[in-house]
Amino acid sequence: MSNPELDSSIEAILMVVDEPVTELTLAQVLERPTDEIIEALERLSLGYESNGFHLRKVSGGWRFYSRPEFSSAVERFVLDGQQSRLTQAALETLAVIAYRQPVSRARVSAIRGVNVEAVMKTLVTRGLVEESGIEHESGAILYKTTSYFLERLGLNALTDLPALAPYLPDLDRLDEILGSLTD
Amino acid sequence: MSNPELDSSIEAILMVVDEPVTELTLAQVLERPTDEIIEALERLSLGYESNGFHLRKVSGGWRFYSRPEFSSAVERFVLDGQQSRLTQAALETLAVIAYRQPVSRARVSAIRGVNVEAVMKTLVTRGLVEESGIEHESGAILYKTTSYFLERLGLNALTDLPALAPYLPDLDRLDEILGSLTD
Amino acid sequence: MQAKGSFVKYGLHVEITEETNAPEVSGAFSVHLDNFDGPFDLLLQLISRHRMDITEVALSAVTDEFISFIRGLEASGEGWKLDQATEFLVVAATLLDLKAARLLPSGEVEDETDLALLEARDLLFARLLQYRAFKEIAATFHDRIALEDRIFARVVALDPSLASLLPEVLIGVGAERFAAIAERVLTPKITPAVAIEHLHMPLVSVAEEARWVVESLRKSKTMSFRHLVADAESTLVVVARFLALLDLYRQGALRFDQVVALGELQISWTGSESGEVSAGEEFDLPVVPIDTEETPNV
Repeated sequence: MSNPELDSSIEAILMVVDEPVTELTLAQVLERPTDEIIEALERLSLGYESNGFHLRKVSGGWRFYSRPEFSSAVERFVLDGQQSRLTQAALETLAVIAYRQPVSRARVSAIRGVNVEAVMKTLVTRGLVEESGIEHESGAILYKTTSYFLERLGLNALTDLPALAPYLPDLDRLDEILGSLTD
Repeated sequence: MSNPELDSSIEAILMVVDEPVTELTLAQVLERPTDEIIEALERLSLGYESNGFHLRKVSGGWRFYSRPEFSSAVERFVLDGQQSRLTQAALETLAVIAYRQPVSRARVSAIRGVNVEAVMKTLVTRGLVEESGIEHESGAILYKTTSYFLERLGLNALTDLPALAPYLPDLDRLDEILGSLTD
Repeated sequence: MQAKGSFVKYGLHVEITEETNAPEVSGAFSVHLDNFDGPFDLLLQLISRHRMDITEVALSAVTDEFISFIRGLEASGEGWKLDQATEFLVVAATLLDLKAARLLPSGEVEDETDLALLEARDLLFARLLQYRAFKEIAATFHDRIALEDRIFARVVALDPSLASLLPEVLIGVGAERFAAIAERVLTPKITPAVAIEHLHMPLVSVAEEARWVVESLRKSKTMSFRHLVADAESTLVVVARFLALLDLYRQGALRFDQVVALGELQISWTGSESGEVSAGEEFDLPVVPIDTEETPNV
């Protein structure tokens, strides 16, 4: 059941935001149940198919984005602050951390078969990975991915990461065992 | 005669650019005659009747704005506790300015690795940062923090800012690299 | 993707046509054994799916083939493929362990699907498979990041008319915390190396930088040199990109414009819109002795 007044109010708010807005904030400001806000946002996000922009939920918050098809036009305006590329080694290390977090550096090294010290440092300074406590038994520092990582991949939550299973053979419980054997 | 590709490119640009964009700039970037751009803008501006935003020409440039009918929702959002607090992006930008002032926007962008245009403007609007002359070589506007910033941080003078670790390089790495090449 | 290979097991000749999610086959290392002929990746897949027994693979022959593959690359002027070489070392070492474990009589397990009873060899399998799975998923990360780089968020400054409604700004942190934020943000994205840089100098490939330069110029048509090296992490990268530009200029793929001496150097792409353009290979050393990030420790 759509509510044009609510939809437009959300759109009006999204015009002035400088960071993604959560459903909860919108619910509080508009004094509506969160469910209704979610429904409205999802309905709205489907409505910009013929526009040069779209509405997306990334890392927990909603905002308007330009569509990738028109990036060449937009890039001429947004020149500074270019992102630097990640090396293959950094991407692979990041993949291991993303799927095995929280994870110690030693364990990432074991999976990748190489020393990952330098790469881990790069990932931390780039804000893609952060420390996340200490492993109980070993005392090793654990690492996890950040919300900036989600943003860079355009994901809303870690659960949106592609499933690892199709990349592994079809053996039951293999993934589980893999998780435990690399210590 | 409409041109969906052109319309969408204009929408994509206007959705993510913070400043009003002139017809001439759009014509140059999109490599189309100005007449065609004006026609597209006028056609587009009629198309958001059922949205909470609209496309308007203000002081020579085009930009998306919230519709005045929904200003009460926008005001409530802005007045909500979340908005009087600085965002993480604003805080990081302010920190760079505070410790590297007077500093140009381009340099803050280079340090933060993202475009800081909108955040800088917010900091100026909120009275925390102000212009402070022109950089001699580049002609870029320089920014510094205000006395209101000191007040809000509870400090008497800039010299009361806690010292940073001594190893942080004071120079923009890029300038350094480029400088060493052209010598 | 081509996924065909054949092997002989127990006197039967079996054609394998099952699909494989192995990465790029072209230009990759392939193996020619008595009982197997095909890409190395396929060999691994067959072993992993218990379609082929590791004890039937002559690892020394595989190693010999790999060495001649690398020699071939050297001779063709393509140089060492460091990523392939390190990967081969990791995989070959695991296969060797696997074979050793398999040849021990006690290593036999009747019920192969009972993972709770996994023996050393199966753990090694698993390790190998996991290693490959993460390599493949890293490619999807790369694609996602590349897509996100083309999507820009609406980020607008606070409207002055709305700002006047706001109460006092809340910085929200104390001076100490504020300094900590500054320190984090001002820390260079490249961590300053201690004094081992001379040992671990990451080598920059001109050919690789050339690919990046071509991609950037095709996208933007015209760029200033300053912009082209804006994300360079070291002087070496700036130099590599400059050498790449010179080589591309020699090939007639771009034009330089510099209005005044020592002024901004503008580069315009005049080459093809798509397709492979290679440059700078002659600058890259044929043998790369050390790579800081990829030191095999198997």
